[in-house]
Amino acid sequence: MFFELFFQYLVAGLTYGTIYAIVGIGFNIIYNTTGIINFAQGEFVMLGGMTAVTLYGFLPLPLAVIGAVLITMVMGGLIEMVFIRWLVKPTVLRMIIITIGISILIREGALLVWGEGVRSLPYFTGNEISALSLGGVRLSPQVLWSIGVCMVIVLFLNLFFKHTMLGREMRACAANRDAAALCGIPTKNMITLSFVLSAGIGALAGCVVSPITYTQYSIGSGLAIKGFTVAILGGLGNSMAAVAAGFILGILESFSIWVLPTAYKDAISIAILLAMLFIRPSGLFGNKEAMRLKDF
Amino acid sequence: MKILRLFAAAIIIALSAAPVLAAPAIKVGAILAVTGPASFLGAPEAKTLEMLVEEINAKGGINGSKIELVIKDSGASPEKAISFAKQLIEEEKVFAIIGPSTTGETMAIKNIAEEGKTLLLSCAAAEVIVNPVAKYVFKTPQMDKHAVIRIFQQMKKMGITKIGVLSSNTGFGKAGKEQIEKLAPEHAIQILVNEVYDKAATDLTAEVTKVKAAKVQAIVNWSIEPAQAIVIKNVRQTGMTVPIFQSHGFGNIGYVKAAGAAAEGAIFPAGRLLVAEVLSDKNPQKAVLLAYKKSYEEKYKEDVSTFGGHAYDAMKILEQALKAAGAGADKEKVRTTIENMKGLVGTAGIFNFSPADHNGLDLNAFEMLTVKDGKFTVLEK
Amino acid sequence: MRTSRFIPILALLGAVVLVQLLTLAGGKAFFLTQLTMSAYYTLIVIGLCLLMGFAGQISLGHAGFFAIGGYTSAVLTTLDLAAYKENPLVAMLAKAGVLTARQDLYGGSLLSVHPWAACVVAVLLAFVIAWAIGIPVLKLKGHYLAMATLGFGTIIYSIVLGTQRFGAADGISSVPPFPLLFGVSVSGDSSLRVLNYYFAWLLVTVAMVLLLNLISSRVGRALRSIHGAEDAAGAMGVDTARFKLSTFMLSAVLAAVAGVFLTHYNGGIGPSEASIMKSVRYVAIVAVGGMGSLWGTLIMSVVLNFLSLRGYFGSFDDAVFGGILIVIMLFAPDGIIGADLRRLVGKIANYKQQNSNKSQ
Amino acid sequence: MLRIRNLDAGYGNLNVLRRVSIHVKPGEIVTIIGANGAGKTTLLKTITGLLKAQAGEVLFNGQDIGAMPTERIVSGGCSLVPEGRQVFPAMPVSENLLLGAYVQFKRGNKHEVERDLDRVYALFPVLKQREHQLAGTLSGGEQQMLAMGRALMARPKLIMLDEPSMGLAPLMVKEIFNIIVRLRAEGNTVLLVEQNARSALKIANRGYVLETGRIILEGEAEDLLANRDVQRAYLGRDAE
Repeated sequence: MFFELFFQYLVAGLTYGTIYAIVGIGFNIIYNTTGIINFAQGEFVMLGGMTAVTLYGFLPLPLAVIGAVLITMVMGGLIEMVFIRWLVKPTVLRMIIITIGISILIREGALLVWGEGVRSLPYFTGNEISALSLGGVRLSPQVLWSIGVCMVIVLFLNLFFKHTMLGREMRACAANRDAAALCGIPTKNMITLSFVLSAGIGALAGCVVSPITYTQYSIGSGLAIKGFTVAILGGLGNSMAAVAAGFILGILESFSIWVLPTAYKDAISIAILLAMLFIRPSGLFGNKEAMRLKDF
Repeated sequence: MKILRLFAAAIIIALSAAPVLAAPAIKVGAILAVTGPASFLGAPEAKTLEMLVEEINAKGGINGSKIELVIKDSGASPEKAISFAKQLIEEEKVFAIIGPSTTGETMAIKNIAEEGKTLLLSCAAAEVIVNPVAKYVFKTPQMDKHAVIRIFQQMKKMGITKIGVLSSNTGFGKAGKEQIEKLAPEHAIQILVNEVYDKAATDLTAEVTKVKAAKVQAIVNWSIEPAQAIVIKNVRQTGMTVPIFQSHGFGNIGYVKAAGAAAEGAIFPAGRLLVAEVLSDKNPQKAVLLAYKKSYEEKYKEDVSTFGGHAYDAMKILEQALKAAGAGADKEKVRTTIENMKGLVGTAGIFNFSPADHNGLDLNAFEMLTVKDGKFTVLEK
Repeated sequence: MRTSRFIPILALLGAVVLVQLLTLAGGKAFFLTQLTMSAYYTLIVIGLCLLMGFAGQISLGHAGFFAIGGYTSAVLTTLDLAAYKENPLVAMLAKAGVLTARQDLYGGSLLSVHPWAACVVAVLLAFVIAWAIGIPVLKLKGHYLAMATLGFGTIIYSIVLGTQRFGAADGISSVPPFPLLFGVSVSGDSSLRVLNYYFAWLLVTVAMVLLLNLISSRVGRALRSIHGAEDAAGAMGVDTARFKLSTFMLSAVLAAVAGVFLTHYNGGIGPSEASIMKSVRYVAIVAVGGMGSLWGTLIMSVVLNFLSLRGYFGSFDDAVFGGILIVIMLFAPDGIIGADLRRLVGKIANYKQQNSNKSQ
Repeated sequence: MLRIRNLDAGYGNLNVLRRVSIHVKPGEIVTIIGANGAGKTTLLKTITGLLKAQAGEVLFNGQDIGAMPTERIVSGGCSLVPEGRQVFPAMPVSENLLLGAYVQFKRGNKHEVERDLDRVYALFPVLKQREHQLAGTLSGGEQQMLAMGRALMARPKLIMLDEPSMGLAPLMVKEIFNIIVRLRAEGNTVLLVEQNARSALKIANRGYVLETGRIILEGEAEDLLANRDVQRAYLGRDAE
């Protein structure tokens, strides 16, 4: 019984972890190319989920998901072009405030468009009660889907950034924007692209986790705080580390429930974040070397 | 000096621009959480009120006076509710206030309504609103304790004595949890696990695992957020087959849709609005329920929810009292009329008010429902 | 120099009196309710303005300090210690006047902490927490600072929401009035509305005098240098860490004071006062008033809070503040009131500099 | 090839350059010497569009590039090797060079990139040895070579170097200057900004002296070397 419970909590932790991790990755992509923490990242997740549910009304599921991801990518690009592209050397403070404003506007806009109702996509495979049983430990197939999608995203990003010219250009832009411009790389387009990419990843996350968590106009900010925590825990800018940190945070939260009342679950995870910021701002997996050789 | 004069002129113009009352209409204020964390309450409430007032005015109003509805969106913030309550009472001089949607807001303005001698018909559930009784404060939703008692009675029938309780960290969850804790001993129910989760929780497997480990015979979940659909899914996914009891907050078909197959067999107490069609024709509520359901769903193209029903009842009570008290009746007279109102058929049940009971509903207001094939249905006894 | 600083203060007092007289003449005395509430929110916002505009430190958790003040006072003054009357400590406190017996609305008698004592405890608590949090937090910069303060706010919010003693989601209601002098008290009682209005604005005026003196002092110049270039300020021998910390603590205390009095004025407090959206609102107001422009912030705070509290924005309340944030930060990052003034000052400074260059 | 007239530039309200006029003809090495803070780097940043000019005009091959974004100026054939090398530290040498060829990729000269790469490796054999090493781990001199190689990958018509000798060992400085001479021999045009005035003037055709944002002196390199004022102000230090 003890081991069964242990693994059940572990599975619960993995479920939380993947959700946090995917949001965290989205933060990192934009942070890397622009040095901006996009406080509206959670809203991309919400937009993806909501759009997919709407499209699912008249399209088969895979098309609805693809459509939602594409639409959200366009939204991400538009947001960058309208609000950010033309700013001349904005300060960090200004960028923080602008992205917070964007997040509020998207949220209120979603409330207008979709109302306050709760929606979800159907389970990709199986249904609400189906679960895979592994020696007494049970987990929903959708959890596997989200872990799988998370892994695919990480793999894709690694390939993209390490082995494609476009990926290298984005990394160059991230490492040193002036130097990238001196190579003739259109840095502004790279920044737009980073918004498009992270919007797409956010939207995909929103679709995959929607059967588990449901979507509602207001879920963005809660997810953003967790994603943010994970991004910083792992070390800003490092996607692999964000995934690892996501799992660590998810599992910690899950096991904290085993022993503690759950009312303070969020407070606990944020306290961990604060402690991290105070003691080791470079993150769990970051080190000074890595901060210098900033990489994905 | 010239600037000062301009400034003064500007302020005077601004102040006098406030709308002037033209017709002898009856002003009714409403403070509802149309947006914000409790929008699932406030939004259908606001829609219901707008619809009802339109209907009443189309029929020529009450005793010849039209109703003028002033809805204020509080976003579930008590400080705004306070500001709005003062505005409605002092400036708009409303006859009555319907709402607020949440207990916290209602408690924040209970004294203001009392001091301003203005009727307050709350759409929030907690017992503290009407206990201790405040002269001018009424509420329309059923009592949490009645819901809990109905659940415990059902458990007795099913031979359940050991339960796990989950609730969300909202006013609704808190009130239910308190009643469960209070009433369990007298019904010989033992609470083995008692957990509160965050209202914005996205997955509750860990909480559910804790319940599973305690080997309970049934689970009671008390919340109104999406989390209640998540709980029910996670319970089934972890392979537990024990009965799941939900609160009357489960009375929203959206959550049943969201929980899909997992919702099958969930048992919960609720007003009869959700099962209006399948009620026996002898049931006195059937006609009222069907009428509300039909007009709401036609007008707004969305499923009716019990929360909108609370606003419906509030407006109906006010309408009845105004009619009975006659044209030109003052607030005090209408208040007494409500206090002595008996047998008013509403969506939540049949209201029998008294000076000591400002809710007027009893255990019978609830029907035990269950989910079958994705639809609400009356639980077979 | 000194007189020029007093003129705006006198103008503020004049405006306060003028508005009261106008509302009286216009028969709109009830506007004072929202103006009083706005005054308390203004207390937080001008403190935050000092922190953001002069020390260059963002805080996305200031609603947390407001909540610390408000909730501490609410808990202590609604706590019923009547059952522990025999306890020697309780008896001693009661004798010292820290505890006071009163009746609740329904005739029950309570023995709870005197509002003055509760206020002192609340402010001290905010002071200590701001100190303890400030030391590590203010070492951080940029996003890390924003995130840390946001985290602090979230923790306070979830504690408030998760704790039975704080009324969880319902908050705390029936908080007693806060007695001032001569039978006047801070409370929502409509007969005391005018006096409450003056008291709240007196508090704001005192805070303004304090802050204006601070920014024109040596400390103030140091603060401005932090905003400009922290490293340079450090090199000039300014102890930036200490100044940042004391500004942070000062703004936290102002927020807590606002929390205490608004809670007594409203007769209660709810978790929405601790929410992140509230903190974001305060930042929005500072942004639109002009970072580092205390007067601009004060004016915008009154306007925006008043409109919001009167429900003019309807269901778009949050959206309005979000929109303001974006528009201001995109087109007028110096704020709309502060911008022109500061551009002017900048031009004069530039002109002077050029002249002195020429003379060299 | 490059002609600058009455250029004013600076940061915000701060004016750094005042009415600067210079020109560079094809096939020559032109050097700009001046003390720290004279505005040399500001000048190069303004030419490449990293800073916007406040007044004056910048003509490159007769085209006004004053309002163009950096990447278009670079595409047009005007490359800068920035001060402090600014290589991409987390990427291997080969990727740094490939990024330098971005302009070539965009022009559609994909197959020529391979040849350019070989040319750069021939010019800097040490880079070939370090091909797969992360750029951040190279020595200062190697990074300087990489930065120059990266700029060359774009096949620039004009290559501008900002303090290439800064922080390097004397032997390495010598090698870098040798390479600059070789670049001219291969038909490149070079605009060299240096604090190390003597070495720069030795290899340059012409030179300008920049002092507190103004050009105070210009002329043939040997004339400047012989100029007493220049000797006192800029060459004294290393006139051992």
